Amino acid sequence: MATVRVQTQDFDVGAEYRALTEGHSDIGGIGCFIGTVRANAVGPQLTALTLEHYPGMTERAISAIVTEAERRWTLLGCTVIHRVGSMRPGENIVLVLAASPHRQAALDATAFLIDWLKTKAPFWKQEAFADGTATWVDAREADDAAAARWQNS
Amino acid sequence: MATVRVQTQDFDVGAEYRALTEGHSDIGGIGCFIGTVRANAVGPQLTALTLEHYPGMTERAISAIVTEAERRWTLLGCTVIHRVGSMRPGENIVLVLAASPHRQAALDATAFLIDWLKTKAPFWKQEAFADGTATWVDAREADDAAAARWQNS
Amino acid sequence: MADDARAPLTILWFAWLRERTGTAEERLSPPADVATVGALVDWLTASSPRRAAALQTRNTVRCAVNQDFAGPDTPIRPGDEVAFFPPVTGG
Amino acid sequence: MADDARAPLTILWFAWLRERTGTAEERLSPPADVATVGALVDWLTASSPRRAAALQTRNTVRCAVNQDFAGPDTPIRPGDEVAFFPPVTGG
Repeated sequence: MATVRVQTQDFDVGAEYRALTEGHSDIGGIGCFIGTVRANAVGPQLTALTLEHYPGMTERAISAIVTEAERRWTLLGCTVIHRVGSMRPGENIVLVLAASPHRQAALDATAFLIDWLKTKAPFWKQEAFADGTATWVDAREADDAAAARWQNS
Repeated sequence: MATVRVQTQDFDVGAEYRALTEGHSDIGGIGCFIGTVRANAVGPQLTALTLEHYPGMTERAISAIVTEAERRWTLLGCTVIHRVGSMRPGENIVLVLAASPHRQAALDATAFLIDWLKTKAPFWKQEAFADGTATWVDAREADDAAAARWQNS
Repeated sequence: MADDARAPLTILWFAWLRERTGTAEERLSPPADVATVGALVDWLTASSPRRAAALQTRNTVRCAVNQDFAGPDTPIRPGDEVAFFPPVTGG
Repeated sequence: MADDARAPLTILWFAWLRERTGTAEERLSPPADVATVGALVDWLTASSPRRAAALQTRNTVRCAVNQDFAGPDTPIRPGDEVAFFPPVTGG
């Protein structure tokens, strides 16, 4: 029911939406989130974002997050696609889609999936800049707080 | 910056996503919600959902809701498309897209836009069933509660 | 909306209110003392059984004056567009 | 994972830990009394300056044993796959 993919190539939001929903008349709402590479406003220009991951564990961790979402909400399908490798500013990084009979479940499951993906799946971002430097992105406390919202529900 | 349309024809999620995001490297996340016609599980089969609206006021009300979302969150663009006329089960009804530098703003703005659209824009749904009957859909208290969440923020 | 003191109101009916009145739009000129939405509802209710049927469950009837949501105390002026409809159910 | 008591551990290093160790993957056989993640971190730290550099800020180092997130008390058995990495930053 769920589609989980880790891939280097870009994804097609419209095609994934169709694949999830086509032929399903029991869906009432579909929530979606797309994360993209954001250019930086200050300092040397961001030229590339590289996503490293832990093959094997990544798919396992995402599947566990999806299973948890399916336990919490009535989902008629969901899609998680996370790119790895090198991406330029403006490119897509991650896609989450969650289909449910009900709007609130679709929206909540979408937020849950991206919040947990950010804090519980083994991906690491490295930024490369126009001045030749490269730095590993630090984990953000705000992301931990967003993920923790879902702990007690 | 915002795209607001009320139309009888279907929309293309992928095309709207591209139109919103193409050429923008300042976006970090895009939230999206699509509402669809859900078939009923009990009783005579739902054959069509007809959306009536108040031309003129509809566009005005949606634009006011979008303006309020832009006041509350840093949005780099948003899209609201609401269909009117007759639709069959499984068809798209409404599309909301919200692009922001930050994931949480994109997700919150998306939820806000659909919650307020459901309670503050002049649309009315009528369901037609296989037995020839037709009924106007009643407003749901849960929708009012969802919209009220945003009143104090 | 209009300055002409004798301009009629445009009354719009939507969804099941439209079905009860049998018309989507009509032009009416209530007496000058009908100066609020509440007074207009009273006057419409007294004016015909069909309009009375549309407006009878007042708690569930919503109103807009010149395309803005309105309450019983919202003023009505000649030439205004006044719409009556059920609670909205879009999205 | 493996039953063979002498099977080496597979140690994986990711992101800046990998840069510090200079290797992404190695096979190591610590003494039998290295039976938890915490003991393994101590042993690795003592085993080479590069591994010590990777593991020195213990609060920010995360671990997985056989591809499940693990803590200092998680048991380690011969043949296990043990990965060390920074807090995750995907999504």
